[in-house]
Amino acid sequence: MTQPSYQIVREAAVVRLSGDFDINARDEMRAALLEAVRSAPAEVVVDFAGAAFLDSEAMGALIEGLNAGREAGVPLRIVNARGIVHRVLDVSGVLELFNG
Amino acid sequence: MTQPSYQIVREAAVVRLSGDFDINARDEMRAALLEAVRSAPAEVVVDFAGAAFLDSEAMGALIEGLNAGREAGVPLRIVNARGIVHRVLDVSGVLELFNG
Amino acid sequence: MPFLSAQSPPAMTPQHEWVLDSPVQLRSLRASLHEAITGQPLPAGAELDEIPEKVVLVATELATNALRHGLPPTIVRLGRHDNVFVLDVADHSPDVVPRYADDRPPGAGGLGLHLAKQFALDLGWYIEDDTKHVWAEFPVPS
Amino acid sequence: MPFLSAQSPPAMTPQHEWVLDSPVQLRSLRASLHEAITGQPLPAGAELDEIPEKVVLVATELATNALRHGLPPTIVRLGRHDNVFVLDVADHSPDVVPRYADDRPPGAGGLGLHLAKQFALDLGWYIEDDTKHVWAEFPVPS
Ligand SMILES: Nc1ncnc2c1ncn2[C@@H]1O[C@H](COP(=O)(O)OP(=O)(O)O)[C@@H](O)[C@H]1O
Ligand SMILES: Nc1ncnc2c1ncn2[C@@H]1O[C@H](COP(=O)(O)OP(=O)(O)O)[C@@H](O)[C@H]1O
Repeated sequence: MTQPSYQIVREAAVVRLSGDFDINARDEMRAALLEAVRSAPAEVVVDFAGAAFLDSEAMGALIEGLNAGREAGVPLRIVNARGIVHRVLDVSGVLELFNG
Repeated sequence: MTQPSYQIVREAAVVRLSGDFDINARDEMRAALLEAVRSAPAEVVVDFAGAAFLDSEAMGALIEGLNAGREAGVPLRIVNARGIVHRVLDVSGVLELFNG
Repeated sequence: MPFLSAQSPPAMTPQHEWVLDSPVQLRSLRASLHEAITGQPLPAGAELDEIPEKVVLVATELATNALRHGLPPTIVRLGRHDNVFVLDVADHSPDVVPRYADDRPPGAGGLGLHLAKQFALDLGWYIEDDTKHVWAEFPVPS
Repeated sequence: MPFLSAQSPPAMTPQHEWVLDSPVQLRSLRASLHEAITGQPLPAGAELDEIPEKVVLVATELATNALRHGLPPTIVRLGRHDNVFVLDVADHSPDVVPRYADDRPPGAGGLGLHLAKQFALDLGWYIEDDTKHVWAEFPVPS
């Protein structure tokens, strides 16, 4: 793992999330992920840099996005999950579903 | 910042880095970044998830990539920088240059 | 583990109470809960910062359940008993009980109580008259 | 701050020494330095984990400078004096001195010594015979 390596993924789509993600955000979050998947990118990067909160309902939307991606052959990756958002994704096994 | 918001960036390029980035990696790292910039994406996401070490020489390559992106009108973003890699980027002001 | 144990309530005097009728109130519940906890006389320290976040997450999970699966109003209470924070979320559907989802496919929900279980010290529920209470305990770091 | 202060060397008995002729050896220098530091009898704790990483970064910066701007061989020494780790990097170009880069545009280098300064407790250099030493000190958490 110390030898440097480089992977370039062209034509990715980035979904940049900011704010609190709970049941109120679920439908819009799902819509954003599905829109990104539908644009048929090489992969979807879900960027949580601006996300301060994430609950099980919002994770439901995330998993729906992941499922849609699997059907379309589009991998989804989670980046920049920090603090409580990272713990929630990790403890629930969702991080592994995405980046595993 | 609590109201959720969504930004979808299509046709991004992701440069995924793994390993130790020091003077030995500098040329290859610059080449990878320039290749990503040259593919004329909407933005370049530089993903440090797999990077364990970064020194000032490798940061030099990063800044050269950033400069090339500025000339080409392609923004670069850093994601998943953690631990010592995050500190080095932060303390040197480079993180701000990228994501500011 | 399909059923949460139906345990007797932890002794506590509620110090804060919030009444919710709609999920849009969850956001202000979180802000207000966070303030209530960090406003307590507590020792400083890094570990401590995780407690308010855990309480806020579990409160969101339990209140969402009460709003979705129970009848309004949903009443959220926070109290403290010795070195323990007690969170109690009440709804008015004593006939439907919380249970851990066991075999749902990913995306079909059922993560909430599992998450709450992981973030709380202890989790349980009980019925009192026409009210169902789901409660969670959290350590007050010393 | 254009010049590093030319200070007298901190008293220390070197406990480890590495000789480098080429930048490709930097990677094994890091692994071996990290092992040398974490192998020391030190109190456990989160803050502690940062010290080996800082030493490893500063050693990489100073050794890279010695290899690029000095004459080989580059000699890296690690020692300990009371509650301080002392890192000493020697090269054989006493006539060229390390100086903080002041006004280079981004991408033109000159970040190394600034970074080293930020990660070390103290940073300095001195000449002894035909050898230039650049040294850095780090706290040993107690
Ligand atoms: N307050 C409640 N009132 C009634 N049923 C509940 C309550 N909380 C949870 N449940 C039941 O427990 C199940 C699991 O809850 P949970 O793990 O939060 O997943 P979800 O709410 O996404 O289905 C729910 O589907 C529901 O049947
Ligand atoms: N060991 C050394 N021997 C001679 N000159 C040095 C040495 N270390 C640093 N310098 C001088 O100090 C300058 C600043 O060093 P540094 O901040 O590490 O940036 P860089 O090495 O990228 O130029 C160098 O450009 C060089 O002129």
